[in-house]
Amino acid sequence: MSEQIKEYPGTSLRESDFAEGRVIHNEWKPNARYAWDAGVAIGRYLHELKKGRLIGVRCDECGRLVIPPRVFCEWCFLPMDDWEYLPDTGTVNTFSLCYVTWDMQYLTEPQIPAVIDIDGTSPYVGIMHMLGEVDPSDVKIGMKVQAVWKPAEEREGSILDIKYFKPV
Amino acid sequence: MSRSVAIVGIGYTSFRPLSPEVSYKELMYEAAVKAYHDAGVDPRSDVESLVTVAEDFLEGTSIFDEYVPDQLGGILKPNVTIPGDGIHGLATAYMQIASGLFDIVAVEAHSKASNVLTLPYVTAYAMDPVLNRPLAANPVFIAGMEMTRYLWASDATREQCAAVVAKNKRNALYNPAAAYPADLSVEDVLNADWLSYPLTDNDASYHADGAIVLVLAADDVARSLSNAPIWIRGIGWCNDAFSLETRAWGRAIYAEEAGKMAYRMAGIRNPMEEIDFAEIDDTYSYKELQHLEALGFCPLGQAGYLAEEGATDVGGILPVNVSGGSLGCGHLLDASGLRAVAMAVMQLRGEAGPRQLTDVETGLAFGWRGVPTTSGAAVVLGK
Amino acid sequence: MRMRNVKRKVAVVGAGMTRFVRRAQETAPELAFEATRMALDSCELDVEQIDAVVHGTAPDAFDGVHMKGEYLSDGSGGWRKPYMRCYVGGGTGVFTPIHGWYQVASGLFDICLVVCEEKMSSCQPHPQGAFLTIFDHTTERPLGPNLLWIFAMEMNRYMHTYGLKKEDIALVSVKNKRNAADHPCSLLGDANITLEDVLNSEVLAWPVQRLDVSPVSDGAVALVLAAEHVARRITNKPVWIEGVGWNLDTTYWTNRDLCYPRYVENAARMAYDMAGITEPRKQIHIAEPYDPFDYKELHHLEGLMLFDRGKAPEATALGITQRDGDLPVCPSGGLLGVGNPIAAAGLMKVAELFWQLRGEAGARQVPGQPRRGVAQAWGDLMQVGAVIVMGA
Amino acid sequence: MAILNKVDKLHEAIAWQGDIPIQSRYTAGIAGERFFREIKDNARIVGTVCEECDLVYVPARMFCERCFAELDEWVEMPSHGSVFTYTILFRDLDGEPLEEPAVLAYVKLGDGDGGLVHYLGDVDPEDVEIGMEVEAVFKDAAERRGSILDIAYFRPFAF
Repeated sequence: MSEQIKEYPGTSLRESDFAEGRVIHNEWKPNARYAWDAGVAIGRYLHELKKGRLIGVRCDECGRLVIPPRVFCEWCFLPMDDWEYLPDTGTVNTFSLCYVTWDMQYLTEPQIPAVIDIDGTSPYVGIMHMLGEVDPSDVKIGMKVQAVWKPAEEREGSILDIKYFKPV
Repeated sequence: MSRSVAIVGIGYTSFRPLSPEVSYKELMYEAAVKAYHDAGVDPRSDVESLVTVAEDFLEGTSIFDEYVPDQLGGILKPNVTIPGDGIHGLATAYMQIASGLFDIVAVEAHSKASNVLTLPYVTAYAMDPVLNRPLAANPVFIAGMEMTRYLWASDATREQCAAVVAKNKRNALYNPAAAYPADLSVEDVLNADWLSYPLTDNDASYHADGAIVLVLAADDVARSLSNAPIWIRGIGWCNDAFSLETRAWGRAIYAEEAGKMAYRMAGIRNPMEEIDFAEIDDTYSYKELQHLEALGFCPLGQAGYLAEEGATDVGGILPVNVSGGSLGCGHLLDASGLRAVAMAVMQLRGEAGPRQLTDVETGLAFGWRGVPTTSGAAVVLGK
Repeated sequence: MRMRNVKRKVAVVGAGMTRFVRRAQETAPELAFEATRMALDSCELDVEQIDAVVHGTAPDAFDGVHMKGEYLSDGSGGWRKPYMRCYVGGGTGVFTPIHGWYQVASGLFDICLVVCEEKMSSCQPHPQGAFLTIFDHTTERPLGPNLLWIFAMEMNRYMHTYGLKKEDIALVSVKNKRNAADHPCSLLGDANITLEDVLNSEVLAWPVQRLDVSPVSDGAVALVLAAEHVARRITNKPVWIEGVGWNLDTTYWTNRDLCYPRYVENAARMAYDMAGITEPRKQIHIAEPYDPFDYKELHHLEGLMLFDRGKAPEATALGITQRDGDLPVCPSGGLLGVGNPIAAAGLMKVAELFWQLRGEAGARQVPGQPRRGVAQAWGDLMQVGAVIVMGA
Repeated sequence: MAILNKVDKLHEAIAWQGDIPIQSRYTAGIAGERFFREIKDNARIVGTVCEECDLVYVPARMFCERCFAELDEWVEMPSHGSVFTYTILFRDLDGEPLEEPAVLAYVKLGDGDGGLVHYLGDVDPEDVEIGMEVEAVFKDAAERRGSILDIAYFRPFAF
């Protein structure tokens, strides 16, 4: 039947239709604000970040050592409380050179988000963070990196207590 | 016809105003562990599909579906999120089994209402953005307007509505999981501060955090897993007009239609005679009455008398919200319906402890999605 | 598998869609109405004859309405009917007809409407603001991530693992945007686009460039599903839903290798088992894999087991996936060409199979009377596979 | 086995704060465009008619939710009608007490099927009742933007 339909519905507007008042519209901000309970695992993660340390947790059943920590092994569905400190070094698993921010502002110098496999964890276990102190054209998958921490007095118990990871 | 489907496992956390000791994932995990233990199943090897009930803006996360599989044992399995009442989630699990696709399905719903700092704003964000939201009114006004029309159109009085509150909060005294048990008089309810006339603060349920997981299984699988499978005899759901300008203000049409569908399937002709007890949405006091009428337990406009005469008390002919309902247990957002189902299953199994009813064979649970919706779902459960 | 217990056959008997546009004047319920009305008209049914309605739509932050399934209920034909929304992120568009399938297959209903709608233009200043909030609120959102990051990182991992170049991948964008030139609803169809156009487009998040990406769009699509005994009365050309499958991988996307979508493979295996497909490369004649970014089509063709891992780019270069190739892929023009109103875009793929398998796709019709097709969508944090197999 | 330990000291409990930082822009739609233009330009309320269902939709809609017909027959409605239901609201969106309780009502216009949800003004809340006749108070033409707020409120009305 699609071949028989001549006119499909749907009225296309231009941005100028709004700016120049040709189309009736209104705006609203949802004011949706939250305080999410960090709970056991992420609570501990944040406390340790404030101390300048990365911590993971191991499953006694399958032996996986993971970060970010969780209180259960998603593969074995068993509780985990075998906490282990991890080095703040790792390997770039993948990365991007991003020239736009989350709200689509353009950047001349790219942000470099990466998945960093943390040393000492099981294969393919990492976290997302930023790379810094590196020329964008030098970033490679497989590159060894280390966390650059904020000074202790500025740390708040946040993933941002690590400023970025830099090549080692 | 379809395969029969039973609930073979239930797990829930206690319901409470705050839950800072666990994250939402940990809350869900606890309920899941309990449900799988109760059902005697291993989620990794036995559960074939999972259904979660959630809404993005109640979680503070877009695409909350991302965050559900791990703590339910569901990774690399079929999972789906139903933005509906818990009983819509239950219906989804039911259909997945009845279609022949799966034998064992788990359904989960939870509330971290305490984590939503601006809940009235979030609820207002559910209103029509052009016609209604610009009024910038606390959306509880919709319940106030509905109650006014209901009281006008029915024989019910504010006192009878208050009797519902007193009953449900008193019932909650016998439920260790309830967040808001109280021994209130009708006068206490009537004399509370106004919320949105004719509603007082005590006519409305307060929020609670909590999680519920149910395990469903087909036919013989259910019988092999459980000595006391609780069968889903009938299930139904319906939306009335969403628009504030075209909905039926005095009547809960969504409940009438959802009930009809569930009763048709369960072969129920006279609900008052064939159903032994009910766990029915009581987000607001008048809602229990409005829903009782809609679900066919009495003629339209007459439910107030049931409350006044004690017919819906624990010792009455139709005990309603013996668990304490949302008024007593705390309102669990969209998990409220699944809480009602879990409580009904406990009654049918004879595991309701100090609030156990005698000789119950058939129970009804009904959930409503709250203002500003006209969305409800009903399930008839039987031994 | 336990699929042996599936007893009832379900068919698609009608379809409708709006144009996909950058900014629609219609409200979200009006868009849904337009598509639904067309779907009903296409099979000459009245809304009174519909037993149940299912709706699919992605983040509420796009349309800008909390509980937006409720808001969309009347426009989807849900008035005083059993109505239920389902939601698996970007996979929603292909999952929604699956949600409709089991409503009918369970025996509860005979005729079910399936409606998907998205109005992304409501989200200001840009839908990327909503995408920020798909990331973990505590461990990831403080970094200020956007959706391009994860696509770019997944694409980079895919290219690195299989030694692929940008030009191997950009061919997908060229093919789909050219195919879309024949689609009357398309937003970015372009019969004359070249590989150079894609390779020279602005870099957004290397390796992702502007023309590697599908456009933000508004639109709606609707299907009518019917049980076998009813379907044959409604139409003499029902298109059967032969297999359904879906699957969700772990939330911890930084704890797995992104080079291969194992969740798509799982979903495909489930759907193929149900459809009795043992050799997908021979038994499937047409594919509509999810292509919000060009590399995703390749990734998904591999997950669907239609090509070996890392080999879909080669097949694309050989023209196998062209509309007149051995395995036409995204003959609709896909998300890259027709547009990407998330859930509606996924359902558009299923509608395309419906039209193709009935021989009604007009200028887009693939030659040789295809008998069986597969549509697939993907979503969440690179996590969801939803797969549907349809046969004439 | 469930969780082995939980946060058991309040000072160790962390609540991470954030929001969904978007704003939304809504078109009035195909029917809404004309509906609000009439309010803005002419201080007039219009509806659409479904012949099949014998219904008048106010606010105007492009489709009948019952029979799913596309509606293109427009009618002008009176800007007065009667209170179908109402409430006296005591809380604002933050959940705090309103300085002055607000009366909100669903006003059915004319003897039609539809109407508008809006504030009532120029009335003692105690005097409001179902069936009360009220009329729309439009803002001055210069202040009207094509919004439901172009009507300031409804107030008691005597024929």
